[in-house]
Amino acid sequence: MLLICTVLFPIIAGILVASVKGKEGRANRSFCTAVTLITDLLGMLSVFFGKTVTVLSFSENVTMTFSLDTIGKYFMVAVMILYTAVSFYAFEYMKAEERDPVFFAFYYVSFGALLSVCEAGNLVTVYFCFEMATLTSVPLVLHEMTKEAVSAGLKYLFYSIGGALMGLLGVFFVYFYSSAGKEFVPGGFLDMNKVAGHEGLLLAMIFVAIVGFGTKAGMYPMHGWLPTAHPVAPAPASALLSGIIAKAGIIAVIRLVFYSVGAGFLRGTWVQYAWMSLAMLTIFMGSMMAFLEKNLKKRLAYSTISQISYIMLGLSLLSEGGLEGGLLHLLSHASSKGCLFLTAGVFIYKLGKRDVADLKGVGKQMPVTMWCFMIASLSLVGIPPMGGFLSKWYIASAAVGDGMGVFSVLPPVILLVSALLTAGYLFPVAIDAFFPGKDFDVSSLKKAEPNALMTVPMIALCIVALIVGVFGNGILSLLGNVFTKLF
Amino acid sequence: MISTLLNNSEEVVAIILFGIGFTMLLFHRNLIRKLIGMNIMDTGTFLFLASMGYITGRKAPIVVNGVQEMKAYINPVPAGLVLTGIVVSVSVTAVMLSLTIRLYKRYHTLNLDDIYAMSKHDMEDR
Amino acid sequence: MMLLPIFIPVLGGFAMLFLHIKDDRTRNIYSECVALAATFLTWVVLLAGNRDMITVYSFTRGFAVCFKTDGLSSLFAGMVSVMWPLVLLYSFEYMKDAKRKNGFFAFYVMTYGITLGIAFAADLLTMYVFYEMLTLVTIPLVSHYQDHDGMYAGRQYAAYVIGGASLAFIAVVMVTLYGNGGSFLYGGTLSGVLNKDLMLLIYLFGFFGFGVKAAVFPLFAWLPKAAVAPTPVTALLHAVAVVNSGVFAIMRLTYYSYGPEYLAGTWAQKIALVAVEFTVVFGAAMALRERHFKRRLAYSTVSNLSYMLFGVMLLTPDGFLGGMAHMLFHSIIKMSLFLCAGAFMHVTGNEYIYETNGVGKRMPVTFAFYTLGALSLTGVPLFCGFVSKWKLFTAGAEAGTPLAVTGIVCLLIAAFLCAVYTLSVSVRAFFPMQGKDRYPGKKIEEADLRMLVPIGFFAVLNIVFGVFSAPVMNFLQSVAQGLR
Amino acid sequence: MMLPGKTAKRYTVVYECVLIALSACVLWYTFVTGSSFTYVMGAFPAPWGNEIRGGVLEGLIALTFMIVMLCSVLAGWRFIQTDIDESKQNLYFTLLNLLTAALMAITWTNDIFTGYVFLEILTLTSCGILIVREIGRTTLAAVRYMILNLLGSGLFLLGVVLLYDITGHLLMMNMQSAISRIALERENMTVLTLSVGIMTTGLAIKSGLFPFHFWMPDTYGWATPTSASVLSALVSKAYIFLLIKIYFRVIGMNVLSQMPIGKILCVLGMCGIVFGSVSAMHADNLNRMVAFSSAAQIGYIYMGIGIGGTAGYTAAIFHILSHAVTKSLLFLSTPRLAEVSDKSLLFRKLQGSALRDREAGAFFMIGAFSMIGIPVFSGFSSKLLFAGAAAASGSDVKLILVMLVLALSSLLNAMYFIRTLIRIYTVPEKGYAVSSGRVHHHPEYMTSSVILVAANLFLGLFSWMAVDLIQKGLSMFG
Repeated sequence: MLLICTVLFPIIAGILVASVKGKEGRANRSFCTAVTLITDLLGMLSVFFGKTVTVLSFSENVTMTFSLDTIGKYFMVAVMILYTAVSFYAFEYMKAEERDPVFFAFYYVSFGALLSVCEAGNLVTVYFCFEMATLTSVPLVLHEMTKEAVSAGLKYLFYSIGGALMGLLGVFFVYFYSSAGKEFVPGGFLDMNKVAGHEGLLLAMIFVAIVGFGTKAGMYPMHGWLPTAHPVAPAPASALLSGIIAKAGIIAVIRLVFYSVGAGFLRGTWVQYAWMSLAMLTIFMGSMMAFLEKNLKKRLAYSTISQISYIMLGLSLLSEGGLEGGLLHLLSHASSKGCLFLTAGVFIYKLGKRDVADLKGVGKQMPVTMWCFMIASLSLVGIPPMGGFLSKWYIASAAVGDGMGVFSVLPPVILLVSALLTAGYLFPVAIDAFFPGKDFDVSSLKKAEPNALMTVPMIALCIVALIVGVFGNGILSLLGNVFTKLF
Repeated sequence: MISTLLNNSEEVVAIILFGIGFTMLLFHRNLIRKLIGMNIMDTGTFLFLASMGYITGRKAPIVVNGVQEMKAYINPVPAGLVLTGIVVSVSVTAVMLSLTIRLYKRYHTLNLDDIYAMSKHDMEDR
Repeated sequence: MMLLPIFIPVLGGFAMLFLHIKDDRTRNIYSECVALAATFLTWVVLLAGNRDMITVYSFTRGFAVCFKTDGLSSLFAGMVSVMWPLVLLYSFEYMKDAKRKNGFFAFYVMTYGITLGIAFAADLLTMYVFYEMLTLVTIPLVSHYQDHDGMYAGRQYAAYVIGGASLAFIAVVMVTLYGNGGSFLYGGTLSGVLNKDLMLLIYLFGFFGFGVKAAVFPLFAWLPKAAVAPTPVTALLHAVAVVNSGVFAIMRLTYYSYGPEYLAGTWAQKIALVAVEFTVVFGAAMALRERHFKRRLAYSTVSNLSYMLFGVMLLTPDGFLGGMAHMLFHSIIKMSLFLCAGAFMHVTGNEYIYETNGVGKRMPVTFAFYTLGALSLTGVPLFCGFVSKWKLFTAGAEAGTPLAVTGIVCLLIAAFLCAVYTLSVSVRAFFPMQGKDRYPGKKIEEADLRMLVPIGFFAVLNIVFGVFSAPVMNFLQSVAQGLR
Repeated sequence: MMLPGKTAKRYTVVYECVLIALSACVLWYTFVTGSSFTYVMGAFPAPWGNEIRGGVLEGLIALTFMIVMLCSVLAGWRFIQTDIDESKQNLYFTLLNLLTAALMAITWTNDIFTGYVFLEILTLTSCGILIVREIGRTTLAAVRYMILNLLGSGLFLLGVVLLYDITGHLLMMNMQSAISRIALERENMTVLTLSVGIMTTGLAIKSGLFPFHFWMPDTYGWATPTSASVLSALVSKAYIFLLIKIYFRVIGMNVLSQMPIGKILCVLGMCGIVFGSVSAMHADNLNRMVAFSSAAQIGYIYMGIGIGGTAGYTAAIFHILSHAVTKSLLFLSTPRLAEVSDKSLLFRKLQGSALRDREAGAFFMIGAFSMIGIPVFSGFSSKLLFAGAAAASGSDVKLILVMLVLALSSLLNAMYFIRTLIRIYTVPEKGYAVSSGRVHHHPEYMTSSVILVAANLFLGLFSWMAVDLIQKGLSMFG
């Protein structure tokens, strides 16, 4: 029951937000704050006391169930952190925008949808919530209603739905070759007698599903929507998109691979290798594109592509270490990339500067923001003690650990290269911002530091990234026995 | 072969006549010629029929001085047929001629093709 | 008893042709009463559950007209009988200022009776008779706006459908001659007297013949063209009654005359499956590139009809179940979609997709309903579209033949395309691009209540069946296994 | 007789009613007694005498023919008045009665040569009722018609003579016995085949089987409605009936089955169906369209004969009946439609005519439906019968071919008839404003058309009665 409330409350509240308008038709800030906080409260409650609940059943083993296991809780926390942080930022940012009630309405609705993704208790539910998350987050993307925005929104919509349907195909076959399916079973619930003889088909379908869910995570070849959608979306929206919404794909894949099919079934098959190589390709390509990109938000979008594929890579190793690394990277990337997008938003909001080249000397104008940018990029590049380092370390070591010949050698190399590239496309920005060079007259610039509503969330996110780096092992121990059950 | 042909020469001639008539009726465009062809065709048929009907050395079935046995007479039916046929063909010819006259009055030609050509632009075309 | 629901509307409508009712009110009341009466009687018949056959009269020795109800017919009849009065309600508003209303409503009501006739037909010939009748009485409806398009569409419609019927006629005769008078019996009545290939060839004739109404690939072109008809016609006839009667006929022919065993695994089945799968994708693709609102929906109907036929041609009980379920659910969904489109056209007077930009703000309710329908059609859980599609997938996977698996993939591709071509409209309607809003400042108010009520009703059904599909599915299950 | 037209018409009507009564009696009598009777003229026995024979089938055919005739006269009366010059009207009726006599004779005769004679009379009279409407088109058409018919009857005569040559008889029964003997001894089988072939060709030409159908549209298109309906509905059918009669009573089924004629007729019939319908689609004038469609219908009948077997012949004869009632209905309703559209039969003029003259429109629609083969109308029953015959014929190729042709033809029929219906029921656009002539409500027209419709529906709904009669008759044919 609690779980359902957690999902439904923000959705209903969101609809209310659209209707309950404050002065001159703006969304009522205090009301929104209340909604955020109450949702968080509900979320925490359900993390601790949430019980499995079956909403309705389509047929004997196709039901719609909500339940929270450790992984789910982990994601839920991530979601709540990001949404909470960004919501405050948005209060300030959306001042400039018109129609912000609509924005906040969908903001909270998608919040609920994402929570439901975390709570989804079986594959069908995952699929359903996944679709919902997509649909409800589309309005965030096309919020600005410009031609680009709308077309980008549509692109996002269609990519995601296409992916979801590919996922559905896999989901369907997994169901078909299994007797259970009401809820997830760590290690998978395939019925091997049914599978016998149809391995080829099933593998193919699972691969399709992985690619499908990978769409959301911007995995090659279905990454096309990401660089289009992020730049046009308002900064808070893009922060959410790459921060957490894109991660919904990761959840889906984890649920499919580790909780329904079982890692054992895939280990050593062509599916694993194909998956890995896709992930690595994406990583490399993403960072390359980011390196070449001039527009800051676009650059960040490409970096998102590559970064999320780190997680994919981690998962694709199908080993404990890989999964751990992946989960860590999820949190660290969520926080740091969120932070980065927020900073980018600040540049636009305060200075209207979108291109990297314009950011010379910004460090002088808004040191706090710029420092956040710096720290976040450190995390992304993976410099200790930031979170990025730990996660990458886990992934790399896991890859080297299980002897898969070339496939155990490639990941570290790729990681290294892409880390260098990341450094290459993030640090210069910061450096130029702080040290514009002597021929750039600093005196002309005046302070443009944004107010607390913006800075605090950014700082908070940086701190989270830091925490991941420092207490990474602690977090993992919190997750604890999950991994042993899975492998 | 030749001998058989010669033996029943009437049939041969009849067939030939029929053929001539038929072709004329079919292929000539001039109405009058068509008519003549038709008559020739009929004649051929009648000749054929008559020659079938006649049996050498018998009398026409007209009962004089008492009926003799059937052998004495020829079967009257073919003759009857020929007569009927002639009547029919005469009447048909008459009708056709009248039609021809009408057409000629209307179109001032006897060539069917020309007549068709004209009738296309006939004002009564509804 | 069973004759009443068939003949009351037919005669009622026929009488209407001569009554020349002047004022709308009387006409509306009259036709609504007729429809309601028929519906009521239909349900009486269905619930009475009397399963024995009544023979009316016989054309020639061995060709008789007779009626009976069984599971399949109760599905079709029930479905139609619920929808008709509602859409009639809708059409009162829609046709408010059309010409020749008498003729329209007369034929509209007659169609109702004849559709019921198809549902209740107890043997192939009877069904064929009513099938032909259906064609005839719908032609005037198609070319109701007697403009050039209307005439052209009606002509093409007639040519296609009657041609198809006469192709199917072959199968009808053969089955009637060699399958105990063609009376329907689950599992087929065919006694293998003739050589099998011939019978299969003839089956294909039947399949594609009836398939014309079900808009199977090469013979689909009439359906989008027929979208020139008034929306109530397009909605009820070309999304439900007529096209489903095609599917229904194929179901009868396949499961009740030839019998799945006879066909399973034959080249006939393969050919049919290929055609159907192609249609699924093709229809969706065409819908995607169609700019005209109703024609787009029509194309999507083309694709969805082939969903049903895919289920049917799997020749397994599950497939049959899936087919029937999709027949029911798709009609519900498509009704709501078409009625929304109609409301849009009626209110704004526009009919192209790009003209829906921003209308969502003016008619939020209508387009909210539209979006629900679209989601359901795409196959999102919680909506009924998902249930039937899931069933079709399962059936396909159980059949497991290469063609079946290909079919599943085709269905998914189509589902994706479907999402694209339906949802893009909602997005346009609610989130018009800057400056692309078609109706800045124009005064466009929400559709009339008489339109909204039916739409809403279907939207509700859509969700209800999506959530509590169990009873219906159990019923259909028993039908599919030939228990009813 | 120099009666004025009106009296002549009354006279004719009475006379036909009597005929109807008589043939009904014959039908009843033979049906009840279950045996045919033969009347020997002038008490001359075979081989000299000349017989007429009454059986169920003859009775049925005669009855139908007479009913149709009566209806055409009644319904066409108005147009006769307008089309035919006052002084000629009584002549017209004279011709009509002569024609009726010829029809009857051909129906009842038991003597093949009598058949020939009345064939010629039929030809002459039909030509007469064609040209009595004095416009160039009819004269021309008449010439064509005559020439073809003369070819036909010439061939027929030749065939008769050849038969007589090898059998030495002219009475059907005796010929049959002789022929069966010949077939047994297999001597001059070629001549037999040849003569049958020639006869068939002759009658095929006269009844307008493909490829000899091109004369139809002109002939039917321009004649006065009564003549058109009589010519298309009765005269051509009479020839076919004579052919069937010869096949049964002279040649005999088992002998015929040794000849390739059946197949040829079947193929030609199919071609006729297809080409007739196709050219009907291209016609720009309503009457021409209907005329071409009757070319197709003749094709149906020959196809039935070609299929052979009792079923095939039953179908063929049934279609003779159904087409007789339907086609006359059509030909009688088209002039009414033309009347309200500037006296023109061009389609573009006809737009909306059915709305201007509802009765005629309704009748045309019924006729059209029957032609397409919509259930409950007679056309549907004959479609069923043909299909059944094909199925019974036992050869798969024939089956599929016939079925496909049936399908194709009803598709084509649908295309051009429905097109016409839609057109005549659509209000004309601006610019095509037609000075809609006054609709004369005409009791005689109504009654006769209603009778025809009733007959049509009867054949459609209770076709099994007709089928039983036909089969009984065929069995009597021996």
